[in-house]
Amino acid sequence: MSAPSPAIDPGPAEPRLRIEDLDVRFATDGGQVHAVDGVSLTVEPGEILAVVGESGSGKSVTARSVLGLLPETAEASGSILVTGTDVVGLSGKRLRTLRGEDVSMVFQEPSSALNPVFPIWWQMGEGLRAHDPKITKKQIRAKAIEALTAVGIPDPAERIDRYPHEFSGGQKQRIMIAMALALGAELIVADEPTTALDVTVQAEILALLRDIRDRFGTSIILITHNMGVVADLADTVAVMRSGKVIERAPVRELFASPQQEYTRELLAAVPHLGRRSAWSTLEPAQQQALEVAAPVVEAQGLVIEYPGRLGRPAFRAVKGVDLSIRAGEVYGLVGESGSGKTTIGRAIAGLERTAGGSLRVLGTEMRGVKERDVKPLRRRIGFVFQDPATSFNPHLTIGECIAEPLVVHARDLSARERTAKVEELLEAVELPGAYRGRYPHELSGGQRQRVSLARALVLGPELLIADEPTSALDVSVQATVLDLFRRLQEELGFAALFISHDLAVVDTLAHRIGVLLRGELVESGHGPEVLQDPQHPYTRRLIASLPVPDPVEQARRREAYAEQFGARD
Amino acid sequence: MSPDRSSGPDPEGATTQVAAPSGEDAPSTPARREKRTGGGLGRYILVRFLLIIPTVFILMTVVFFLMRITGDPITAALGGRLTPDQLAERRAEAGYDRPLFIQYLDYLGGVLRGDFGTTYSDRQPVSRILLEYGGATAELVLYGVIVALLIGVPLGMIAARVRDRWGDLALRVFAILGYATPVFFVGLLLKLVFSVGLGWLPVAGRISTRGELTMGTILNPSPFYLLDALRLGDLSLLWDVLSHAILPAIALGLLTGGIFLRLVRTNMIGTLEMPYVDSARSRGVAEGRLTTRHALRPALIPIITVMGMQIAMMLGGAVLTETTFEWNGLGFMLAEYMAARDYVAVQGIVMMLAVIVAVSNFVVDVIAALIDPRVRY
Amino acid sequence: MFDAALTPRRRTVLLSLAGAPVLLTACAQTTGGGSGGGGGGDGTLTIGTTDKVTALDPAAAYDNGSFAVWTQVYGHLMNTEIGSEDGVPQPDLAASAEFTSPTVYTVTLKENLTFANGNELTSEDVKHSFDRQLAIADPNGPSSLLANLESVEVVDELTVEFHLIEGDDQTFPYVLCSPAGPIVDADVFPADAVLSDDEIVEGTPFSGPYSITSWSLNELVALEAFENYQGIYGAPESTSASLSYYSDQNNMKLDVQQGNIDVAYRSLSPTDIADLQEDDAVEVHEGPGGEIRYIVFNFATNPYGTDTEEADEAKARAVRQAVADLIDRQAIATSVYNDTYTPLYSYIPEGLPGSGTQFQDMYGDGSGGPDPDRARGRLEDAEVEIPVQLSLQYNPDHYGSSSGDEYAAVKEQLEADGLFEVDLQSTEWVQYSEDRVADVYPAYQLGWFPDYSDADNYLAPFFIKDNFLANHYDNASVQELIASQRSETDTAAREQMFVDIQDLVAEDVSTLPLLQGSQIAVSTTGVEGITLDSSFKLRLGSISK
Amino acid sequence: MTASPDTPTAAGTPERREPRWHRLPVVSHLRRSVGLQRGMLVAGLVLVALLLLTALLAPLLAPYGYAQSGADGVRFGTQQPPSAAHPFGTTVAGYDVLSRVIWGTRTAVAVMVCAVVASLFLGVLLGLVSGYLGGWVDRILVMLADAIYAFPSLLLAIVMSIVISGGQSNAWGGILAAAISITVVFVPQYFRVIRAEVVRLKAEPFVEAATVIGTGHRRVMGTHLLRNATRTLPLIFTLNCSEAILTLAALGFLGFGIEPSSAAEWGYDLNRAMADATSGIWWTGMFPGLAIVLSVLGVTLVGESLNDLNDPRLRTRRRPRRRRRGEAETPRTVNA
Repeated sequence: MSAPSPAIDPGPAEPRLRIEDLDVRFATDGGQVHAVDGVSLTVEPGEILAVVGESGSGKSVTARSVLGLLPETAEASGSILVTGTDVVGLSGKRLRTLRGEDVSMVFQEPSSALNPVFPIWWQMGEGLRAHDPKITKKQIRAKAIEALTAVGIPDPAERIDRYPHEFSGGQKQRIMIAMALALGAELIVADEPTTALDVTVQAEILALLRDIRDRFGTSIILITHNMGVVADLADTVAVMRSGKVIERAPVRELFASPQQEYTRELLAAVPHLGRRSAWSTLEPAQQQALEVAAPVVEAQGLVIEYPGRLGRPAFRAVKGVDLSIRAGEVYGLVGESGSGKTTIGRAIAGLERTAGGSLRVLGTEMRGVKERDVKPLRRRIGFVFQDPATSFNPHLTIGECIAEPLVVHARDLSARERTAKVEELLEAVELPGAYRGRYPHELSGGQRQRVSLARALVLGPELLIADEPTSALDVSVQATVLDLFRRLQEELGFAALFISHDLAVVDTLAHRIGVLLRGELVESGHGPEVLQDPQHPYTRRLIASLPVPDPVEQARRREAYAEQFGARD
Repeated sequence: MSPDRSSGPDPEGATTQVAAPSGEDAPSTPARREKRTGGGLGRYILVRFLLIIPTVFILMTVVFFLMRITGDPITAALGGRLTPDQLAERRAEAGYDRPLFIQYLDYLGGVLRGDFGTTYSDRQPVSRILLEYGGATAELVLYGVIVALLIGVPLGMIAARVRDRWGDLALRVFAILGYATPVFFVGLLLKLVFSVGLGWLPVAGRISTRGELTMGTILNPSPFYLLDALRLGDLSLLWDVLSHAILPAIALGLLTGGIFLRLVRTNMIGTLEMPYVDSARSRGVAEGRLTTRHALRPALIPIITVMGMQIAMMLGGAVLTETTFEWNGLGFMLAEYMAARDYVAVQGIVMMLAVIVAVSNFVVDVIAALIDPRVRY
Repeated sequence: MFDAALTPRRRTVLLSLAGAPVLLTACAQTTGGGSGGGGGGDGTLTIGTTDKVTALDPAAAYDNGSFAVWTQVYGHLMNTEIGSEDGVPQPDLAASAEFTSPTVYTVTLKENLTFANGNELTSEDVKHSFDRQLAIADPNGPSSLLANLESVEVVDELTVEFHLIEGDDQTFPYVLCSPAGPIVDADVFPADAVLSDDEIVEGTPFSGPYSITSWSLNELVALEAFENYQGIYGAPESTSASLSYYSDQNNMKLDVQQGNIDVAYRSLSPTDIADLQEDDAVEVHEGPGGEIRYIVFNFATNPYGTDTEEADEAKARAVRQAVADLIDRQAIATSVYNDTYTPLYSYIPEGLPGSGTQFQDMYGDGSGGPDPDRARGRLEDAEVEIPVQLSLQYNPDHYGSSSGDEYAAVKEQLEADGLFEVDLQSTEWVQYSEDRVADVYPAYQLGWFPDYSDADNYLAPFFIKDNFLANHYDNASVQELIASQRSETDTAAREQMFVDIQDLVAEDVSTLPLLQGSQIAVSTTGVEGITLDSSFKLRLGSISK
Repeated sequence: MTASPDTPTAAGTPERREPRWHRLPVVSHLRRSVGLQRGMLVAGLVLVALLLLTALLAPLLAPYGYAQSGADGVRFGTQQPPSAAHPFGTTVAGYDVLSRVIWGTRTAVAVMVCAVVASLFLGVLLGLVSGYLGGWVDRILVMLADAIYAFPSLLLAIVMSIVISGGQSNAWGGILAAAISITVVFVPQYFRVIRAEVVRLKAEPFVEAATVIGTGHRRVMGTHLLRNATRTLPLIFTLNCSEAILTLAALGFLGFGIEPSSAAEWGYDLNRAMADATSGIWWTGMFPGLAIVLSVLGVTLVGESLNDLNDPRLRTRRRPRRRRRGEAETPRTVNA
């Protein structure tokens, strides 16, 4: 965090928010879950409090209870004083009065948090009308324009009549913030406000939030799992785990000297841009060897299109990409959503048809290839999918899932041999062999991704394609999966295409990095080259936008960013 | 399944609703995104209408052969009194002894020339049948839909609001009873109570004989009695027409209303849990308004799609209602003509129904587009 | 005519013989009040029916519902008097009609006849009416009734000669009363094509007691009395009337109970009739019915039939006779039809000359009841293996829903004493019609409604060599008798021939007559003049209220 | 973390393992259900069980045969009001109403089973193949299904029943005709549902995972798609059952059903009872009508409950309310 809130004098007054002994329980099929367990927090005027924690730590539940937005299955006790009013047990009109005017919320998914079928001004007006039934349409529109101007939406007077889908994700999040502003909320609860956004947009939204606080003295509770975001924005940090606040400290203090073991682990698990570049960890001889290894994947002028509907032109997802992956090399492909990175991975695995250029995979030209010829290729390629929850057939056991490639490609294997092989792999991915009999839904996300890795590796592939394998995982889990990946790659020496939106993650794993922008490869090279000496402005911007989990360094980077790209937008 | 409950507790309705109001799709399939934007309305309409042709053609073919392998109209009419020779002679005269395929080509030729023929059994031009009975059915369906909407939408919203409480349970059981009770059974009960018992409402038909006579004086009568009654400005006639419509409308409306109720409830529950409702709630919007304004309109999009199909189905499907209440509509006449093996009439009606279904599909899309700003073709 | 289809749940057409308001004053009781929204409120006489009209052109249809309308709007040369005991045709539009030679039937028209459109009705129109029947010979039309007509010749403006193929055809006057006989306007009806309903209504070529003023398909036909009608029925009592068509007899019943219609005619279910009989607000009228129900035996495929493996004529006959012994008609009529049908003991139904009691006398206990011992004796004498396997078919959708009950009762009666094992099956109508003439059914249900009310119409179609039953019944003496009665001019002699024919056929049991339907009309109280006679037609002209 | 924030999952601790039979469709649903939802499911199950048991034990339960109009040589008499000998009275044909209602369950269940088995089989197969293969086969099948869908289903059922049975209406002929005509009507619907599900599943990563592995088409369809696409089947199954009962009744009501001497059928009985009802004879129609309503109600209740339980949005998660009565104050006192 930057200098401690310069604009507003904290003052001795009542804190904006005082949570005391908050306790929330949910009823689930598995019995009662104690989601929040005796949490106490305060937020002063103008303070940005970051609540960090991993899935299930209770941070979101805490945030939602501030607005009394808990589902009916939940039961809360304790007290949440918002400017002096206790929200717990509050209902009806008094709760509604409080919502919006005193405390407002910014949601994780801006697309689903805006009603798709009403124009923006109407949606903004609903909050205003709720608090002032006599407000006229004219007043609403004026207020909406004012608020949209404040959050930097261009042309607000014209665009308040637009519908949410006509705005980009970042703009939608700005609109959400504008809504909070229009109501004059003194406390904004931002629940993972940037998680769904690309990193460059994230930087803009973070800047906006900071600006809001500076200009209006708004207090913000920032719920996030991203330590970079915390380092960038927060004044104070509360670390939550299993429903409890285990540590609370000013941001610099926390990053500099975390008191709790868990906090330390959490911080350690966060990949730090440029700290541990995979290429740099290789010995020169290894680097040399990689440089001359034969390519397993070679793309030249690769074009991939999605057919258009009803005679519309095709959508060109990949526009002439050249890249090659050498044997034993990990190639990291980075890009924001819609850049075509996943498409390239799928094309290499034979899941998409190529429309132009050439793509040779393990010696086979994929352009116009017949399904028959792809099949032998498949036993030499492994694929790890992004979402471990959906990439397993829910009706097959873990053992059956892992054995599937064996069933298809190694028919002569006996059942016992297959079992042995499965256990061997489970062991390799550090899971107990007994997990073989379990069903995917009985495993945690990290465990499933390990199984996914095991399945990809069961046939000993020469090439592994990993499509955002850790983006659905918590940081600490991500770290262990990445470690596992790294270790297995070193041991087995397969070539890999590692696809991610997170430069920091890619850097810790990939020997070479390619940066994709709207279907074009704008930059490619060894990790340190790309990160330390980016050639393309987009790469530079990408790097600059990525917050690092260190408040001091991040403050410096932010200034540099502002210098290079302007304060905002 | 009985047509009156065409898509009864529609299995698809049930499943499509589940995924319906979700936001954008994952960006991994840009093609799907593409569909939402750009492109011309004219082209879209054209393609939609061109797609009707194969559907109609398939139906025509299927109906022709199905009808003809089950017998010809002459045997249907005179099988009980002519000698086999006389029958054969008459069949030959009508050309029914020719190979089926030749007859089919013959019929097809007529259709291509725009000649749908006249019905065999009562010599009515098919176009006229469509107008007359189509009008009657349309009127019945209109009433039915009004009742169904009056039942389904508000009660569905209430059920969604009080979900999982006793009120919800009562409403749901009511909805299930609505489509679990065969329309002829409901009709019987309604008639027993309101016509026989209380004597308030007429038993059957669209209008009394006297009303019919008055109606006969109107120039250029429309197929819609209500319209004609209004044109005449005769209040007793209007009541005459309306009183005849009440029981059929209730019988049909209860059935469809039950389906609508369930549909509205499911979708409302879905949208009430959407983040944007929470988002509006977090800005202090009252619960009632959340239901009636914020959640209703997005929920309506899938509802309208299913309802539209439902209504299209009702047009041809209200056989049981029409039979129970002597309401001479398309479905009822279709059953009649089918029994008479009058395939000319059957073809014509079925073709019209296919077109209606296709057109209503299209209309539904347009309405959905008007409500949903995301869909713009 | 027609095969007595009840079509119980078949559609509604609204055909109403109703008048313009001007005529209402002429009407007797115009008590408009009471039935709110009802049709019977004002002077218009409203008749409900479940029959169906298929065409207004007499050349184009051959069914009950259509003929019921023609009866009101077209005159015939000959017709049956209202209330006639014997159903013998009397001159209608004709002034006189007689055989002037064995093959020439000469008809003289009344003078100054016109159609409702003002056109004169002359012998040319008469010739035109019959010529076009023969020329059009519509597959759905009644032209087959004119099989014996060779040509029609106009003698002068009022006289026509019908040249017949076979001489002294005693059925010909009856044919003139039949659906083939309506007289239509030569200026309106084309000679070689069927005219559409709308064009007919527009042309008002009506020669009967009523004229159609408006006809909207299946909904309303408004009629008014035709002033210049000079036919046998006389001027209508009600100057306006309407026919209301129902698909569901139950709705018709409720409407007549509530006074929404004045008369319900054809057809009400036995339950409805029983209920209505106890209702003081309505009156149930009964008359002899021409409609009969019978079982047809296929001589080729019935047990021991000519096409079976153990073909044996004597055994086959014994089996048929045993069936006749076992049937208890009265029980069926009472339990299934609430006595709206009566037992039929001969081929010619009661009310027509020649009607007898052959099946009462020759079979069973001699008084109409069953006699299992007699049946057993017959079977044993013929050395027929007991129990006899009999496959019996009926149709559930053409003769009313009680058919199922009727045949369940037949089955039960046949099986009661272990003499028969009946395999009872039912088949949908069109398939049934095709199967029954294709020797598929050894024994099957059928019904009949006469084309005209002459006894011949109950014999010839059934028992000549190539009869419409196609049951391979071939009895030379029967065929001879049928041929000769047609030309027998002496009424008494002809009646004796009817008896002889029936005696012979009853011995063979080609078909087994079961029941005779009564004509039943239900009216609200105050409706007068409903006449149900052996013409089997309901004439609206005689009804008033 | 990106997991849905408001539902804390116990994903990390998969310690409790359920016995296998708990995973069976209805059983697992029953175990998951709570409150009124469970009440609905249980009520539905009871009604369905009643229907099935009655059908199974009809010979024991029914006092007389379905086409028996007299016992020991004495006729029951027609349209007799309910009495000790005939608790539900007798029909216009002199049959015992109670017996016909009981025997009617057999016909209903037989049609239900035949129709459901046949349409499941065909619809699932076609939907699976069409959805998976896509292309022209798919397009033609979809068009065909749409065309049939546009045809009023009851009328289609009527035509089919004529075509199939050749117009005959004996017991098994009638049952099969009804069942097959219902099948023809339902196959397009099953087809659409399964196809939609397959098309959805085809894009699921686990199917792609199988493709990437190189799994053959047949194995993908059989192992990966079929088992997951059938997720909605219990629901469709029950809907199909209720529609089968209703269609059978409608066919019977319109006179295209099974004749009374062949089997007992409620729709036919209702048809015959229409005249009775307006003549004050209420018992001949009321009981078959109620039998239809209760059967459909039972099956539909089960179907609706299964649907609710399968759909996370519709499931009741109301247990705390119930708990609260017992231990409501516990958490609060802890805090106090």
